[in-house]
Amino acid sequence: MAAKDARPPSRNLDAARLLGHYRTMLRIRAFEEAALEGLEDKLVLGAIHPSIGQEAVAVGVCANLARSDILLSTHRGHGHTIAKGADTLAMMRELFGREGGTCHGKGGSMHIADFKVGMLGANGVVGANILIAVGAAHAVRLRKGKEVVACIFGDGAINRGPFLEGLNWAGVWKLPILFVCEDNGFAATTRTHAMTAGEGPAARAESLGIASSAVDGNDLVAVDETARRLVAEIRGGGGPRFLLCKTYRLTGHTGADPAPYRTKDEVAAAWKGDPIARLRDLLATAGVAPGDLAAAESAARAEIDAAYAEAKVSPFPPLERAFADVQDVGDPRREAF
Amino acid sequence: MAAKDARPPSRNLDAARLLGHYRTMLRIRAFEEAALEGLEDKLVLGAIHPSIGQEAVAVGVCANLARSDILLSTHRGHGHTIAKGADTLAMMRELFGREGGTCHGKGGSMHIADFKVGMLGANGVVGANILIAVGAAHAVRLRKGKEVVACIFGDGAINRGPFLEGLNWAGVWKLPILFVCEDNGFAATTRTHAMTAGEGPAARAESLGIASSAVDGNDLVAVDETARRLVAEIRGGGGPRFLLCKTYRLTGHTGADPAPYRTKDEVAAAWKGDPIARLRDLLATAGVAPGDLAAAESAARAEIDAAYAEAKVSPFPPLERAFADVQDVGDPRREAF
Amino acid sequence: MDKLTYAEASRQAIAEEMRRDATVWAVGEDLGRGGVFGQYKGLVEEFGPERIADAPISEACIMGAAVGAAMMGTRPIVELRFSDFALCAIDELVNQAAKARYMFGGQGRVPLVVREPIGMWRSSAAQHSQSLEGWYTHIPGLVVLAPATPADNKGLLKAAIRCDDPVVYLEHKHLWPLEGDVPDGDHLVEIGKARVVRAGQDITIVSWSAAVHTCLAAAETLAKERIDAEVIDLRSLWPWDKMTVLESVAKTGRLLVVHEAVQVGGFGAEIAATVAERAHFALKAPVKRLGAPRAPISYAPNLEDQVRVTAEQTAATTRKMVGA
Amino acid sequence: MDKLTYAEASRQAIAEEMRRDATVWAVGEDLGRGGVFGQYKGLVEEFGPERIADAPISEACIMGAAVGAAMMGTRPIVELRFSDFALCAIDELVNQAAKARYMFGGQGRVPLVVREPIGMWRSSAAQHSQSLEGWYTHIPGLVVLAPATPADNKGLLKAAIRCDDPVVYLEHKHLWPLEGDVPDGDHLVEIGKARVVRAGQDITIVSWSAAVHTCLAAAETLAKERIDAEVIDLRSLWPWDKMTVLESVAKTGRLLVVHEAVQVGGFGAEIAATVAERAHFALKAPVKRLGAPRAPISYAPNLEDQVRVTAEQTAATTRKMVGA
Ligand SMILES: Cc1ncc(C[n+]2csc(CCOP(=O)(O)OP(=O)(O)O)c2C)c(N)n1
Ligand SMILES: Cc1ncc(C[n+]2csc(CCOP(=O)(O)OP(=O)(O)O)c2C)c(N)n1
Ligand SMILES: [Mg+2]
Ligand SMILES: [Mg+2]
Repeated sequence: MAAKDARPPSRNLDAARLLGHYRTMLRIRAFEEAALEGLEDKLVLGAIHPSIGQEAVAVGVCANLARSDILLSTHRGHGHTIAKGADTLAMMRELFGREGGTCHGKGGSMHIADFKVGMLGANGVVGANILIAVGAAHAVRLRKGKEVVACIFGDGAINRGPFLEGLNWAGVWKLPILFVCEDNGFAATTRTHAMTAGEGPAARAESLGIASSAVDGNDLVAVDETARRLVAEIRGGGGPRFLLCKTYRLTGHTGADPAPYRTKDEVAAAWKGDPIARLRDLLATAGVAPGDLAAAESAARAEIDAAYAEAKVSPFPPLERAFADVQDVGDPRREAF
Repeated sequence: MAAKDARPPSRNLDAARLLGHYRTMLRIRAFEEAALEGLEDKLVLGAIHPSIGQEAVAVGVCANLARSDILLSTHRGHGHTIAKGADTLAMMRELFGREGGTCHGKGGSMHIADFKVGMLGANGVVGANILIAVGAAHAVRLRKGKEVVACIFGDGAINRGPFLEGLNWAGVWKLPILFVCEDNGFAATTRTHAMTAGEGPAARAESLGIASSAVDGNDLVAVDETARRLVAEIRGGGGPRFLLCKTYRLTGHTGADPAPYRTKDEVAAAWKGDPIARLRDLLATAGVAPGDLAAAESAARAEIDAAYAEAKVSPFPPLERAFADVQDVGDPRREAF
Repeated sequence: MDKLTYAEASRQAIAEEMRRDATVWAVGEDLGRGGVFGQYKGLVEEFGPERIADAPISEACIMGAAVGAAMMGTRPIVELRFSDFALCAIDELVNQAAKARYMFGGQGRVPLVVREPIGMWRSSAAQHSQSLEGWYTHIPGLVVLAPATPADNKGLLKAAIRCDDPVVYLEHKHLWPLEGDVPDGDHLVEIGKARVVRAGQDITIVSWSAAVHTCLAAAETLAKERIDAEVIDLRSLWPWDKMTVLESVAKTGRLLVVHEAVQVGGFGAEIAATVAERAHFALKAPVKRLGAPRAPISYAPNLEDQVRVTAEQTAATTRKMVGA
Repeated sequence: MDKLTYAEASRQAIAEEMRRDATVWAVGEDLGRGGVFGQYKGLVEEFGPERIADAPISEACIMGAAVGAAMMGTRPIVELRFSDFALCAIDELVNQAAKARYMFGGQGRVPLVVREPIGMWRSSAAQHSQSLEGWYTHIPGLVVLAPATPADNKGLLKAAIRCDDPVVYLEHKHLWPLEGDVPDGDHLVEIGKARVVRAGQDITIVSWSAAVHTCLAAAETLAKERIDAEVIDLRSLWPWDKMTVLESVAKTGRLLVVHEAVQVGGFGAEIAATVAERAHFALKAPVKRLGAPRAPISYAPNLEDQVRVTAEQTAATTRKMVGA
């Protein structure tokens, strides 16, 4: 086995920290449930890729990044973006294509980004984020900065060339980057194992000289503790690290995908491993008061409900935005041709 | 160590077989020495990439392929092409850009191909041949054919995406293909180890589920025996195999490259490992008569001298060829626009 | 005559060609579940997973492997999902597929069809909306087709599969559900022949793909104003039907080219330039192009519409040209 | 005034900009040994291997990493060796570099320069000879430059490095050894301004890159026949200097666009179409393009010459246009 499995999380838990993580996971879940509702209501205009069931990866990884650290994400990036600190109202506006969205409504779900919190973008092209992340880490090296770059991608992305090119590059330059493979078992309607030769993500990373760890991606504590260790090693100058998080995509590929290619039983069984329920149980046994858990849940729902309501009444962007930020030189307007 | 090192070649040698290999290696060497002369004489018109010092890889691999088997090669493909059975006069004409060249002078050294002996092309794009080879092997699978596809590429190609995408594909479909990495230590003026993370080619192939072997690529017997075993495994339905051949590029990157980026001593030392000299010694100790060895040498030189002389007086292609074989539909000529 | 959707027409084309020729096969991501747009629905059930092959997310390998498989005598249909992702396989298409036959002096051929769904599809944003047909027309060795109707999507796709050249086959995402009559039987459309969708006397409007419907809508409006527009659906961009266009312009004296792609450097420039070169003295008005501004495509619908070519713009431009 | 070669001019441009701005760095294969054409000679000695960075053979990563590094505030110069290999990095250039700023609503910028040596270089054959500048003009977000002289190669490259947009910078391989005067000091050439190389009254010949010299040679020949050609070197293809071209055509009444790239779908179509649209009534003759046939480029010199645009063809075409 290429990747060393992270040791079982120590049981002397920091309940306060974990409660914070629990809140973030709930906010992500609430955001995406609202986004799906927004799709029904035709408020969300383009495709969305929910990360329901994968929240522990987003939170466990991003909780160990400073605001000044950098994150590159995927088409399934709502959770990563919220966990990195983006404002949920700005994000909901972006999904609704409104002014005040993180990208002024020009990107939508698949191109969500929030540079001020170090989130340099989701990406509509699978695997493309890996190269951009490597370049961001290369810039950190050139500037002798202390930032760490985290790059999250799916198990489908490991079959694209950029996976090899990017990891090799990071290895050659010993870049400060954490590669996180969010292995949810699927690439759209395809089971990734059927299209993946060899032992998979971690073995490939190891073959490129990048030390790898594998964790249960639905175990928030395991992801958090392992990511903390790896980020520390990277910040200490240890070079790139690779983290494989095994999880499961509880929804369809997109908000519109009923996912008939898998059985109800499979999905029902997977729901038993819902990382939010698991963390809730852990916190309860750790003695967190039921009231505090309930409060976290209602707070999350309240935040997202408010964002939804506000985004819904937000104006669409002014038309000038269509021709803004294309480029400095040259006039993009037809009249100029 | 990812790749299992091939056991030291058994010493009960088949002298007749090896003498044949020796002849082929001499023909390759003579061809490329003549090509370099042709470059001086402005008969060779474009860049050429000599494989002097790497002949044991070409011969050891191709000697184990049937004429009906398929070969994909690189920009450094003269040796591979000759070893696969191409006619040296047609090849020399191709390098001279003449009618009667393997590609009627339209391809030149970097695009040499001879489909009738299963050589489907050198390639000007590093790594691109890997994907084409994988597709050829996929076609063999679709047709339930018995051919084996061999794909030879350099140590620089393993850092390009196609290496990952192609090997993964071959692994997923269990294709009948032998990947051969001709590791000559350089990618143009760059030492590949400096740009390659991890343990290198064989470890990467292993991580993609492809059984790998590593041999001394200047030991013809080792390459021949290992390639024979691997081709047999592939033909038997074992799926893809990977062979790493460690060798050294005795010339510059191109015929015009004095290679100032390495020392005279390094090159002089490398010449001591010249695979042709090594095989000659082996044959001598194996009791092959000096006369037979000398005869092989003069025969090779005679063949290539004749090819050179003949190619030199061959006509350039008729101008119609410029607009032939572009495509079936649509007229490529300017007058038609 | 059957009424089929544009998607179903393509599905039938593939099924018929795969029945006719055992060397035809299709490869791409998610094909086993019918493809992202359902355009492969049911095919794996009939032809099995070897001939309707799933692929890893590796566009370069899908394309590059198709080149090798085509050289070996099979006829791959390559599904690239969105034309935007074809950019991950451009070396394989342009440096390999398009040039192999020529570079090797005709020793091999690369008979394959690359399906690249193009165009704007509400709020798909900058990386899922592009129309880059102009690029492919510039590449020697490639055939470029862009059907606008179910009938043409069946007839041209069948012709593309039978063609021995690499064919870039551009279906418009917005047209998948469009219904239309499709001739029964072995319906083939000749590559390189345009279709005069509407005959007219006052102006020649040349278009292709979804924009053809925009032009038709404009022509209907203009007809009410007694402006009689001839609308030509090019269908085939390389080779393209110069004669039909030049004859039409000889009659109308006016040319407007309308396409969804960015106007600058778009294929409309080739048509406008060719007509200006060849029919200058027949022109009653300057040639004109109507394409998209040179800006990426936004997600917000109102911004997205700013780079859309509309029937209103087409009609307004036509009025100016005919001096109405 | 210094006499410099085209290659040396670019080397000086980089050295000067790297001295001026510590965020500028270059990355590509073999740069540490001066680059394949010697255009980085001595730079690693001055700036070290961090700022003149070698790269593995991984064009996609070189380009994609440059996008990330540019978003982070550095200014990468990306060396892609041959424009043909840029096709291995097209997603990174077109879907990422060109669109990032726009898609993200202006949150980030991608200030980088991609150097892609273009063009025919005796017997380099189909995969090492292409000129695809037309493609890049079609992509919103990209600036496209193609210098023809040492002076412009210095001044435009410096301007490109200072530009905050992603710039596709196309140097012609055949021009590396060309010598010419280069102004001393901080010589900058404004992006978007054409250069009138030769003033004339009878015809406007528009070109760029190596073809400019072909056009000048033709103009010399024609001068002896009392045909007075105005030769314009566009230099900058996006944005391009419409005004200079239209004013010239207003004067001469004739336009010929000459480029090395394939004529079909080439950037010459954009210029010819624009002039036909905007200056129709000023034209004494139809606009005309002279580009390459739509065939790959051969290795054999006599076949290679069949797709070459020559001074003789340029002169002959001009004679026809002026009715001489
Ligand atoms: C290069 C490329 N090919 C195909 C697609 C279409 N696509 C979008 S998401 C997706 C599945 C990605 O799977 P994975 O990387 O595992 O991420 P997940 O969706 O599971 O989070 C595919 C194939 C794409 N966006 N980009
Ligand atoms: C995609 C691509 N990038 C760069 C080049 C330029 N190039 C030609 S050969 C070469 C070195 C290749 O090294 P390797 O793969 O080890 O093969 P070798 O030359 O050593 O036989 C390079 C960089 C190319 N041809 N294709
Ligand atoms: Mg997945
Ligand atoms: Mg090498």
